[in-house]
Amino acid sequence: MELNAVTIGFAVFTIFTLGGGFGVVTTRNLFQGTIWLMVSLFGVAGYFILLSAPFLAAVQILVYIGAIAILITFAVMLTRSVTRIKARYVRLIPSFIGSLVLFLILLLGITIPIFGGQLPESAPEYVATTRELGTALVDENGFVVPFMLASVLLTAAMIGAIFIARDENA
Amino acid sequence: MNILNEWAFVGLFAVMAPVFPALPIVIAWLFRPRKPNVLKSSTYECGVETIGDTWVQFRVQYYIYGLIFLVFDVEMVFLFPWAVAYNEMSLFGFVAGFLFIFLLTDALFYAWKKNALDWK
Amino acid sequence: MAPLWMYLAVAAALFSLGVFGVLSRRNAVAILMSVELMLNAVNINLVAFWRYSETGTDLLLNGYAFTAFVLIVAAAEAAVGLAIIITVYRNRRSVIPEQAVALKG
Amino acid sequence: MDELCTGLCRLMVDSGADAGLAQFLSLLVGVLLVSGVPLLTVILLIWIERKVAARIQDRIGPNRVGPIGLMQTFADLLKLLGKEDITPTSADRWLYNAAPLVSFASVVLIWAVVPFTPFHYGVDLEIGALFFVAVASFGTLAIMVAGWASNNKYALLGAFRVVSLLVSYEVPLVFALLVPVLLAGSMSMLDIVNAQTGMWFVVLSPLAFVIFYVSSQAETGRAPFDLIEAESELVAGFNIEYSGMKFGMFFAAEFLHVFTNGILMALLFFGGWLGPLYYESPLIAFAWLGLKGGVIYLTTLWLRNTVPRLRIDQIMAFNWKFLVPLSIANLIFISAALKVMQEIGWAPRDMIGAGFGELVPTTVVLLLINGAMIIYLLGILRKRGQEARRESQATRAALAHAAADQGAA
Repeated sequence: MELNAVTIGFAVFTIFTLGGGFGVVTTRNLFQGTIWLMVSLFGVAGYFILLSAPFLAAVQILVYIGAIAILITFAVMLTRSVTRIKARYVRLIPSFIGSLVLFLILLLGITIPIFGGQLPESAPEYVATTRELGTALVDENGFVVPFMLASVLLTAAMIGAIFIARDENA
Repeated sequence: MNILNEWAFVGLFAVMAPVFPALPIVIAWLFRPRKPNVLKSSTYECGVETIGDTWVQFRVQYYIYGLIFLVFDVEMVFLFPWAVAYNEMSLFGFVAGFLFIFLLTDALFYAWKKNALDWK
Repeated sequence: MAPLWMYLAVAAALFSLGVFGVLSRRNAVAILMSVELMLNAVNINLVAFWRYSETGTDLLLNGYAFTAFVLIVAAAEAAVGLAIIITVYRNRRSVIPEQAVALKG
Repeated sequence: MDELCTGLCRLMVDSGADAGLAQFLSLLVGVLLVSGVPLLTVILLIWIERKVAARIQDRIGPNRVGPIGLMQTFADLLKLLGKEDITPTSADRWLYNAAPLVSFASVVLIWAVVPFTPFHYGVDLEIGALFFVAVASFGTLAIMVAGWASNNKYALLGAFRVVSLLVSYEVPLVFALLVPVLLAGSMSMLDIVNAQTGMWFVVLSPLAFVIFYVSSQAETGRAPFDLIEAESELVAGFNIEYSGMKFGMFFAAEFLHVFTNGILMALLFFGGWLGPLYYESPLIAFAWLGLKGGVIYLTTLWLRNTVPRLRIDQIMAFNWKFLVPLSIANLIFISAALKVMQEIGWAPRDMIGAGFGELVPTTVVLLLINGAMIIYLLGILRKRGQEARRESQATRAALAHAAADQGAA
């Protein structure tokens, strides 16, 4: 593997993604955990760029770092005593073994492709653009039904969450 | 590979961008006086010693604003491609986008009627 | 360009980290964050498969669009999940899921 | 900077340098050139801002250091360099130090997609318009981190207020941003400017511009939305624990952000470098962009120094009950009218390359729609204002009455 911008980028984003993920599951302080989560998701956005999907990368940053990080922080502050819980984990050993086994199985599935042919080494030249996504979203033969359902889902989520979170006494 | 070249520029820009503000801070670190004392590096609040972690009386309203913002922000995932493809789409495509926005506006209207938008 | 299996390996590692967090963390907010990790691992896979798949006419956008939908679901899940955590905390002063047993049969 | 890079690249490869290294170095030169623009302007901006504020407040402003006080910023910089840098013992050191860097970097990074002339730009991303919104969200997170890492109640309270203000005003901002994207049919900044050859977007949708202007004023935390620095209530807001150069970085980021917004508005709504003779020379094009951005920037300073600060409940109500519905309605009306006109053939399918003549019917119809909306809105605002005035008069009368009663007793 030669050293070029893509491989350097891949290495950096891998450190971000996995390091951030490690931080999320180990940190005691939930605010720091949120920051670790954002580091991890930033790395994922980097992967999207390497995979020629810059629109998804921008949206990933907009949604996660711009909105979900803020929301999680607010929730952490609302449930403040959480930062003082002494025990971080329950069932530490079994879950560690379980997830390690899962990882090994997944890795085996990737490296020994018993479920199909060889994995492709190189990607095709052509990449879809954002405009094509937009056209497909509102196309009768495209994604117009999921597009509408997404709107319904978001509406339901917003109404539901407001209904749940609102303090009736205040 | 053209698209990745563009992003290599952005990547380098992103690496350099924090370096510019870091430079004066590092220079200042070399020159600045260092005379810390307990009083100086205590939390700058009201004079009485600070007790416990930082925590302030927190309103659920902050969360609700964040929540509505989140929903509208996620909506952009679809609205930006829709806007970009706008010139090429038929009337049907426009109506689909219109319904999409309209449903979300409904949710905003619900929040308004339930007084969830008021800062109490 | 890095070969496909590298992306899949990273996604597998991230997914396992998420599973570990969900199973072991005590705090509901931390569990929710771990779920976000898992969803993002899935997203890496979706985009990677989309990028490396042979571009047939029908499959051109499937992975791309599907990732966007997963993003939306993740956001909705975070919003509602956090709202539930806040409400449970308000009523029971606890964020440990094992203690929210009021609806248990 | 594309041509420059290829030129520089070839030069270095010809003189025997490694191809990869040459590419990296030319990329680095490009980055330094593009980022040099905001970094140099910010020094000037601080002086301009102080001078303008002074004039508005009937003062002279900095006038001692250098000719007409031009060197004042450097003097300030030297002063900040010599300041002791206090980190509270209870602060979270890593996050505390990272926050000012991220805050400043998030503003500088916007300039990566800002085109200066038709041929001189850092990079023309396909998702340019979305890029700067996404990058700006780092700034929001940085404020949150700064507030939390200081481990100070005022800082945290200030950060929460500011963040909820920022996220709230991002909704109308993005909806207003969708209008130029929709009209140009592209998110690339270059395409958006080129699509305005026939008609500036500010003429097609003045409302979108007004919404963008107001919400970007809020995004930068300037009056009347200056909850960030509500000195009288929050001591200084999220940056209370910061001192020396780190505090300076938050400040510089804010100054730069205001100017950046001016340039962005010039690009999105006022046709960027388009103007008489812009094609003659890149310098003229650059001058047009600077002039337009500068004028918009000066109006924001003017606004900042003349209006009072609003309460947080007023700010939030104004956003969620007025600006957000308005921006959604604006987007819907504009897109509906344009689509109908495209279907019957009155409007061009593609703004890029459409001449002034083709756009006359579009302009007339869209302007009429916007005008009708503005008149309707002014009616609503007038009614609200009257109600508020009546209410306050009633309270004042009641208070006077109570005082009179007390005096009698």
